[in-house]
Order: sequence, then structure tokens, then C-alpha cells
Amino acid sequence: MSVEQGLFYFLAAFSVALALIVVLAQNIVRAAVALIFSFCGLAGLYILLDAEFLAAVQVLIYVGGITILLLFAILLTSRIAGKGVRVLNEQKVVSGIVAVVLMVLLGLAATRGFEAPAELPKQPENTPRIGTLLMTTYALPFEAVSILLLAGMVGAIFLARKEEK
Amino acid sequence: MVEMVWLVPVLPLVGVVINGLFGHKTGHGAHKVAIAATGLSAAVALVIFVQVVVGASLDRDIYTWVAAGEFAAPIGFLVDPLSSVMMLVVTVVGFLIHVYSAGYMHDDPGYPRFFTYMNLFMVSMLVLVLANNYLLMFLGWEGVGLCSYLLIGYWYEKKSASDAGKKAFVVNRIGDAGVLLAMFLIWRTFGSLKFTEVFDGIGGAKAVLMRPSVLGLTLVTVICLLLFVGATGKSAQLPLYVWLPDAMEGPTPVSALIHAATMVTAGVYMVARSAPLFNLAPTALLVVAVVGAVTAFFAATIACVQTDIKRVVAYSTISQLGYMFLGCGVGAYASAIFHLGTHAFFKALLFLGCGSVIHALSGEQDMRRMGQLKEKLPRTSRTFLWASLANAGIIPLAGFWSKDEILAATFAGHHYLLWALGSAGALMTAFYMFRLYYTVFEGKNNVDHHAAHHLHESPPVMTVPLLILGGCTLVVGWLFGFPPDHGLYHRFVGSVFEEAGTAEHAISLVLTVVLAVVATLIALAGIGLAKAWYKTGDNPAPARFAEQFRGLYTTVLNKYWVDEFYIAIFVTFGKKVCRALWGVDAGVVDGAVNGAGWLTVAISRVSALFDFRFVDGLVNRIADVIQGGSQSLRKIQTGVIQNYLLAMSVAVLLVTVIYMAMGGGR
Amino acid sequence: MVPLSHYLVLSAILFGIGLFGALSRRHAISILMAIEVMFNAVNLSFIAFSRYLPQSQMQGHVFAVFVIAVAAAEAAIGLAIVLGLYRNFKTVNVDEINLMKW
Amino acid sequence: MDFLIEKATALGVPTLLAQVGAMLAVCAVIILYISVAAMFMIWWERKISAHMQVRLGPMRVGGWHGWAQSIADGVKLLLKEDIIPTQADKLVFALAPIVVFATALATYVIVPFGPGLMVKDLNIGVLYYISISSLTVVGIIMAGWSSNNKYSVLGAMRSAAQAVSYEVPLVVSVLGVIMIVGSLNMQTIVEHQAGRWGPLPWNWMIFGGGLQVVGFLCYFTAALAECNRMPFDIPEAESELVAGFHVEYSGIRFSMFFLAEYANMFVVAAIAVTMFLGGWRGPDFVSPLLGATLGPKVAGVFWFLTKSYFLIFVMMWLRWTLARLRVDQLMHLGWKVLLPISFINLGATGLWLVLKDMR
Repeated sequence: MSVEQGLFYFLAAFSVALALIVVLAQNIVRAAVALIFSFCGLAGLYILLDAEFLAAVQVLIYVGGITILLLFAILLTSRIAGKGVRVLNEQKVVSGIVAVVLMVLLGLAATRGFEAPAELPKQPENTPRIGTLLMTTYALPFEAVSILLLAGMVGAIFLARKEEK
Repeated sequence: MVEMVWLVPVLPLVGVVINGLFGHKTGHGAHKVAIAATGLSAAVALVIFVQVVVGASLDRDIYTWVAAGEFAAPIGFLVDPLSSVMMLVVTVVGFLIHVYSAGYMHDDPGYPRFFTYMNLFMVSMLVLVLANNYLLMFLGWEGVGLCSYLLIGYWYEKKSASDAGKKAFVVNRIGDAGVLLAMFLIWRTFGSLKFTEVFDGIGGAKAVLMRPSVLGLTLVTVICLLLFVGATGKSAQLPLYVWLPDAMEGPTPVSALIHAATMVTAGVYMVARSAPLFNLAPTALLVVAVVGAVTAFFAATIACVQTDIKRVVAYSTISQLGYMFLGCGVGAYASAIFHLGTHAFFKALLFLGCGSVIHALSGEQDMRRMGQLKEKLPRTSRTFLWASLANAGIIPLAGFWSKDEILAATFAGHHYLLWALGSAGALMTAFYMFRLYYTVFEGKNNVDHHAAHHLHESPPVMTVPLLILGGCTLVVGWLFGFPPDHGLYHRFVGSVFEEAGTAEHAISLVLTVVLAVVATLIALAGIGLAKAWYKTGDNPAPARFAEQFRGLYTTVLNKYWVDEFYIAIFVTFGKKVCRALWGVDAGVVDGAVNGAGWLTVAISRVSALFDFRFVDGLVNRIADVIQGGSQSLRKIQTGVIQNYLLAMSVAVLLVTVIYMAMGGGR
Repeated sequence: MVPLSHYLVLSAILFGIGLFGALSRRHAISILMAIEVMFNAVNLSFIAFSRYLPQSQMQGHVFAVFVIAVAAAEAAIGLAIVLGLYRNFKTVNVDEINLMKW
Repeated sequence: MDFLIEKATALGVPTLLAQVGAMLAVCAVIILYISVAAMFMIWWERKISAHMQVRLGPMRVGGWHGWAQSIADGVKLLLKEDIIPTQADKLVFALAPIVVFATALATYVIVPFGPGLMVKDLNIGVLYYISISSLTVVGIIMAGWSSNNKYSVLGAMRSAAQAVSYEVPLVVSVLGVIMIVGSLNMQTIVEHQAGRWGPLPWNWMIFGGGLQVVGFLCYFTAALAECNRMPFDIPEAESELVAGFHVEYSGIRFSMFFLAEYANMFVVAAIAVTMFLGGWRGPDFVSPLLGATLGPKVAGVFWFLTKSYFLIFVMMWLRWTLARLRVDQLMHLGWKVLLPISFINLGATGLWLVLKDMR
């Protein structure tokens, strides 16, 4: 088993375990912390996939940005003593079944679907390539996303602002 | 200069941006921006048109809009005689109507909003016309639909207006679904949505196209019929015409621009644009022709009895659109587009005239409260007269040439029945137009007094466009249409459809003349009848006529109860079901109670005992079933998001299961 | 070399976990977190595909970038909404917030 | 590090073992360096602050100017009892300092101490630094929240807000340099600053290299905020929050936070030097003595450390010069002053590049 495979299985197990903590943890802050580390594990997987740019972006945006916001909101809305409260709603069984079945189906599709080439195709260097794509083929979606972000920012400000009386 | 065609839609877009974002700044100067934008784009369009006449053309992709896998849809423009004619008509008429609106809307609070919508409409319509692939055309198609919705409901504080807007939107959705499906099929068949590639690919894909797919119809027929469904929605043909009369709730310039001149003709344009496909599908062509002719006749009958001045013109529009589709259906695409152009002018003129009248009478729309306005509104009445003559198809005005060509082509195509329908429609067209004209501008003066005493001719900003449009109405017909089938226009646009492999029915000169004379006589007859009945305004004949054929009259007056029919079928149905359930429930439960009561009374009657117990039990059971059912039904809406989410994911799951069961993902 | 299917299976598992969380956590923020997990699962499969399939010249990366951007917007809005909820309902358990029912 | 691996494999060590060994070795070196340097910096800071206030500072321990003071402190901290509040979330509480320290450690990977002298020459170097450094705040929040103390929670939230706000101008101000160089690789950036600029011997980014003075100032300010230095130290403002997020920490965990803070100071300075001040470039005066292979390296390290420690000195200097900002002032500065300025700088740089390409 090569180093790469070892790393892959380790990171995979790591991310999955932490993701499970995220959805099952009794205490929400722990869930958030687990989320952070699971993101880091995924970043490691991205590096295994020669996507170092995205790995960095992953850490920067998800860990440095989104989860910080999440933690922030948690600190603003909930207390530390998260013991004893019911964290799952009453439809957990059904949804669990649904999730598992979907998982299995997707897994089947993945295993029997696509045949990857024997050796990895040559890949251009990450950052410049992504930049070129964003500026040429995907310029329009890029603009759309930026506008979306702008709208999101405005909306967030508007929603979070205390309505002045 | 042809390369600059992108300017034509972009200029109004600039207007949209300025008025839309800085409307509070432009305020009552908004019309300056809007008019400048449309005017410039009209100028560019004119230049390009001239160049196209000289022989230039363009089919260029500017930008790859959608690229997903092997699916790619460019943002590209196609400039050929057909699209250039459309472009010219849209821009010129649009420009004039913008000018007119500056006067008509001058004291409206939402001034910038109005002009933003109008410009946005111009943008969408030009995109629709100039697009070089179906997807981009569909973008414009939806855009004009949106603008029509916004503008019909422009006075949104008026419930009738907002309802009419919604109605138009919903009805159009039906047609749009057709267009979408057609696009899917086209994509699957040709692997492209670009007009050129699709039409060039026809030869290769003929085998596939001719293969029977649904109900024994060939694939191409299905595609064409689906496209035509969209056309009926957008161009207000049977059975989807119901939204157009209600659309008159919008401001009159809107009715003129969108619901007479440009948007409603989009369907015709699409059919003509897809001529190569339609030519392969005679069945579809026949359907188009029949629907067109029937609509032409049907709408004309309704127009004969309407009393709302704008609705008369609206039904007349529907009828004229019917003629256009009739033209397409019999393969006379060029004539259809010609009629589209002329109709754009004189129908816009009619609407603007109506607007001017309504404006003068401070909002009065019922033509029974008008009359003898000829002296008060000289310019309006004169141009209105021209337009009426044109619409009635009197030589040498615009309407005559185009409509007559269509009818002639129908005759030459041996569709004698359709020709008869069309001619009957023409008769009524002449009749209702002059019924309108005489009751409004001559006849008896029924204007109520407080409307009468500030009765005034509209300001020049409104009448000048009227005069210009009137001038066009007078000249375009014989200028481009003479001699029939060989005039400037036909030599220009005809080429497109010859490439499309349209079967032109040779038509002898004699026949042409004969038909022309017949048509003129028919029109004159209609005018004569209208004159006899409405010139003086106190002729009892119409009333007597109505008395004689009361049933027919009321039917037509109520527009054949189509709206009621639709409402009964599609709207009330749901309510009906619920009420039925409730009724059963109540009835059964009560029955149960009473049954129980009778049971106690008739305890001695052994003979009846079994009977009642049986009834009782049965009844109770039914009641329980129904109650349980309704209870569980209303439980569905819990208000908890995650339940909905769960339902969604279950659905996704099912789709995945089915997909993989059908061997997908392998 | 790790076969593509392994990455896809992993992504499927993460997606399922996230879906379960989104379906059955009560705390609004936990639901957001679960959704983020689902986003990441999707990103993983995007990147895996664009690594293993030769014809995709790293287009998957671009899509992943878009996903991340959208996720950021989604998180910001979602948290603003959560704060609003907390302000108005004094709770952030979505199954206690069901005004929109029959 | 690759160098080490080569050597090891050359000696017949299996690859995996060699890699792991090299990693461990490098980690050990870095940790050693961090702790020693940090102790030195602590002592230095105390001396500087003392002298700025016309005091002497630590004089006793170790004889000459109390140089061993912080060693003694370190020993004391290591020997102290490690207290965990009963109401704390034990796991997170224990994890937090490790996260903070580990991130501080990880950022050293891409610090180019000299020509070829860096742990791993990532080609996304700068981005790597930015993303890793953004992890620190996670640890801070964990610490603040888990110790279940209102001061620490407040400190953590302040710190989170501050970090998220100042991340943006930090990145944007660095972008100018990245645009000019056209690469994220640290060594490439340093290489790009080679040569002369007119009469001056430096072609640094803040000079001829890219005229990034504004960018440099923005970066430096934002970086101060990133590592919670005065005047941006409201997360641990002694006078308001006792000690902010690490008020409940003691003993070795506390010392981890402490070390991490100083480690961050150094990395920030090092990045600034690399991006704006020509990195390890400087007159090579030792090659005559040490030969062409070793000489440049030594000179590079010398210049690099000199520049970095000068910047660190500036930080300490600022600490005793400026007053602490209020929270709202902080946000105002971050969003309404720094961010616009750095964007203007970015745009100007882009324009400049375009014009340069034109002629």
C-alpha cells in the first residue's frame, strides 16, 4: 500500500468520522469544531488530487470564513450547557433510512459507472488554469456569482440589522 | 455597420439601466432617456436594414452563453431579410410609441418605471428577433412575456389590472412549455439550436424527422406543433387567446406596442423563422392554417359586438393575427410577414387613436358614451379613419395588399373553405372597424357632460406619431406590395423562404385581380352595412337584428363563454372537489346521527331494525373514512421545513432508483 | 493510485451523512453545517472527476470554486436568518418554528 | 526537506521512513527555533518596553541584562500546575492551544529563510500562508468558548470578528505583489525582486519592484490585527477582558498560546519581508569567507533575519506608541479605511501593469 493510498484511507476515515460527529454531536460547538477538522481532512484529500489551490481556498473560505461565522452565530444564540437537549427531530429514523439508501445508490452508481483512465492524465498547473477558465469560458457565471455574493451581503446586512423603532 | 447590430438591443438596455437604477434621479425626464435610446437604436436599425437591402447579411456568435458538455448555446445575432424587416418594424413603431407615451403618461406617478419596462421590452423583443439560435430567441420570448406581464399590471393598485397581468402570464406559460419541449426535441435531433445548423442539418436528419414518433405523427410534425403551441400562446390564437382582451387593462401605449404591433407577432415570426421545419410537416401547416382562419373568423365575430373601444381593437388584433397564421399555414410566409409589418403600423395607429380618444374623454372607454368627436379631435379622427380603412383592406392602403395576398395564396393553395372563412372574416372586419369609427367619431353625441366640457385634441407629442404612422399606413402597402408577389418587399424577403424550400403556388394575374376585386367588394359591403346602421347613430336596425338572433347575439357578446368555460374547468375544479368532499362529509355524518335517532325510535320495529342498523353502520363507516382521509390530507402541510425537505429527498431517491433500474449510470 | 470510484464512494458517504443531518437536526445552525458537509461532498466528486477524466481540463475546479462562493453567500444569509429567528422566536430549533401550517 | 530526503534515501533508508523522518526532523528544528526565538523576543520586548519607559526591565536573571529571564519564565510555566476549569468543555479546552500552536508552526513551512532554504517550496506559498493563518482564530474561539468564561467568550468573539474583518484587506493588499510577480511561489517572489532600481541597490517591491508602499502599509496594519498586537489587541485587552480568550489558561497550555503569538509575529514579519522587502536579498559579504555554496545561504539568512527582526522591533515600538482601538473604531478602520485603500492599490497596480505592457 503506497503512501498515497494510506493517506487517502486515513483522511477519508478522518473526514467521515468527523462528519458523523457533526451530525450526531450532542453539543453544537463540538459539532462545529468537528466540522472544521473534517474540512481540513477534505483539504488534504484535495491535495492528494493535485488540487492544492482548492485545498488552500477550502481552508481559507470554509475554515477561516464560514465556520467562523457559524461559531460566531452559535456563540450569539446558544449556551455552553448543551447537555440533555434532544438534537434530532422525530423524523430521524425515516431520514436516516433515506440517507443510507441514497448513499448506497450513489455508491453503486460510482462503482459501476465511470471507468477512469489507467494512468492519470497530465494536469496543467492549478492556479493559472483556474484563473484563465474563470476569465474566459466561465466569465458569465463568474459575474453572476459575484453579483450573488453582493446580493447575499446586502441581504445579510438587512436581515441581521435590528429593526429600528 | 452590420457588425454593429448588437447596438440595436444594447442601446435600449442602456436606457433600462439608467431609468431602472437612477429612476429617482431622471424622474419626469425619464422619457428623454428612453426615447433617445430607442431612437438611436431605430436609426442603427435603419442603416443596417438599408445595408441588408443592398445585400449584406450576418450570422455571428458574440459570446458562448451556455457551455455544458457538448451542449453549447451562443449569444449570437442573425441578420437576414426576415430578421431585418422585423427589427425595423419593432424599432420604428417602438420609437413612435415611446414618443407618444411621453404625452400619454405625462402625469403618471410611475413615469420612470413605465419607461424602464418599455425599454426592457424593446431589448427583449429585439433579442427575440435578432437571435441566431432557439435558446436566445426563447430568452427574448420570455423577456417580452415578462415585460407584458409587468406592463399589463402596470397600474397594479387596480385589481383587474394585476389579475389581467397574472392571467396573461399563466396562459403564456402553457405556450412556453410547448416551445421548451420543441427545443428539447430539436436539440436531440440536430444536436444544435442554431437556426443555420438546424436548417442545414435537415437534409441529414430527414430519416429521423420523418419517423413516426407520437400518435403516428412524424417527429418534425411534433416539433412544429409544439412550436405552434407556443405561438398560439404568445400570439393569442385559439384556444389560448383569452389573455389578450384582458391585457387591455394596461396603458394604451402598451396595448399598441406589445399587444398589437410587436410581441403578439412573435409567434408568427417564430413560425416563419422555422419555415424549413414546417415545410416538412404538411399536417402542422394545415393545423396552423385552420387555427389561423378559425381564429380570424371567430375573433371578428366577437369584435362585432364589443362595446369597449379597446377591446374591439384587441379582438381585431387577434383576428388579424389569425390571418397571418393562415398565411404561414398556406405557405405564404412572405405575405404573412408583410401583413405583420403593415398590421404593426395600422394597428398601432388604431390603438394610439383609441388612446387619444380615451385621453380626450378623460378615461372613458365605452364607445356607447362617445360620438361626434370628429370636430373635436380632427387629427385623431382622420388618422383613425385611415387605419380603419387599412384594417378593412381598402385599396390602396396597407392592409389591403397584405391581407389580400394571404387570401389569394389561400385560394391558390386550393384551401377554398379557409378562403371562405377568411373572406367572411374580412367582411366582418370592415363592418366592426366602421361600426367603431362611426359610433365614436360620428353618429349621436352620447358624451356625458363633465367629460365633454374639457374635451380636447391631444397634444402634438401624441398626434405627430399618429400622423407619421398614418403616413406609413397610406404608403407602405403599395410602395412595397405592388405588384403582388413581385413587389420590392417580396423580392427582398421572399428569398429567405425560397431557400427554406417553400412551395409557392403559382397564381395567375387574372386570378389575382379577380380575388382583389372580390376582396374589395366584400370590404365595401361591410363598410356599407356599418354606415347604414351606425352613421346616424339612431338607426334601430342593429337592435332589431340583435333581437332577431338573441341567442347568437348573447353568445357572441359573452365571447362564446370561453373564459367561463376555462374558469369552470381549470380554476373551479379544485374548489369543487373540496366542496364535494365537505358536502359528502356533512351529509353523511348528519345521516348517521339521524339514523341513530330513528334507530332508538323504531326499536320495536324489528322488521326495520336490521335495515337501520345496516344503514347506520354503513353511513358511519363512510363518514369515518372521509374524515380520516381529510384529516390525513391536511396533515401534509406541517409547516416544518424539514418535512418538506424529507419529501423532496424521497422524491430524489425515487428518481434515482428509477433511473438506475432503467440501467442508467452504467 | 487510488481509483476514482473510491473518491466517489467517499463523496457519496459524506453526502448521505450531510443529508441525514440536514433532515434530522433540530438546531438551525446544525442544519447549515450539515448542508456545508453536503457541499463538500459535491466538491470532492467535482475535483475527483476533473482529476481523473482527461477531457475535463480542470473545469471541475472551477465549479468547485463556484460552489464554495455560493456556500459562503448561503452561510452569511443563513446565519443572518438564524439571528432573526432567535430574535423573534427565542429559539433556533426549526421544528418548533412552524407558523406556516394549515 | 527534499534535500534531507535525498540524503537519507541515498544512505539506503526506505522512502517512507525517510519522508517521515525528514518531517519529524524539520518539525523539531522549527519548534526549537520558535521557542528559542520566542523567548528571545519576549525578553527583547520587555527590554524595549522598559527602555521606552525609561526603565531597565529584567536585569537580574542570568547576569548580563537578565538575558535568561524568559528562560526562567518558561521553566516556571512548564513546571506550573495545569488547571482546567470544572465547567469547561474539557476536550475543546485541551485542543484549543494545540490548534493555535500547530497553525503557527505550520506557517513556517513556506518561510524562505534563504536561497533554497525553506521547508517546502509550495507553488501556492502565499495562499498557503493566508489560509493556514486563518486557522488561528479557530483555536482562539475554541479556547474562548470552551473555558466557559464571559471574558474569554467576549475576547474570542472580538478576535473572530477582528480576524475575519482584517483577513480581507490583508489578502487584497498582498494581491498587488502577486499580480506583479505572477506567481504565488515565495522563492519566485524573492527572485523577482533581484536587480537594482536606478541608483538604489534594491529592486524591492516597495521600491522599483512594484512601488507597493501602500500595499506594504496596508499589509502591515492588517497583519498587526491578525496577530492581535497593539493597537489591535482588544481580544486580550488586559484592562477590559482581564486577558481575553486565554484568561482561564495556565501552565504549559498558556505558554503554547504565548509562544504561538510570538511565532505569529515572526511569520508575519517574515512574510512582509519576503513580499515587500526583497526577502533574503542583500549584499553578499560572506561568500569570500565561506565559499560559493554556503556563503550566499548564510548571507541570505542573515539579511532575512535582520529585516524580519527589524519589523518585529517596529511592532513592539508601535505597542508603546499607539493606544488601543475601540471595537467600533477597529471595524471602521478595517472595513472603511484599510479595505478601500487596498482595493485602490490593487486597481492602481493593475493599471500600472497594463500600461507597462502597452509600451
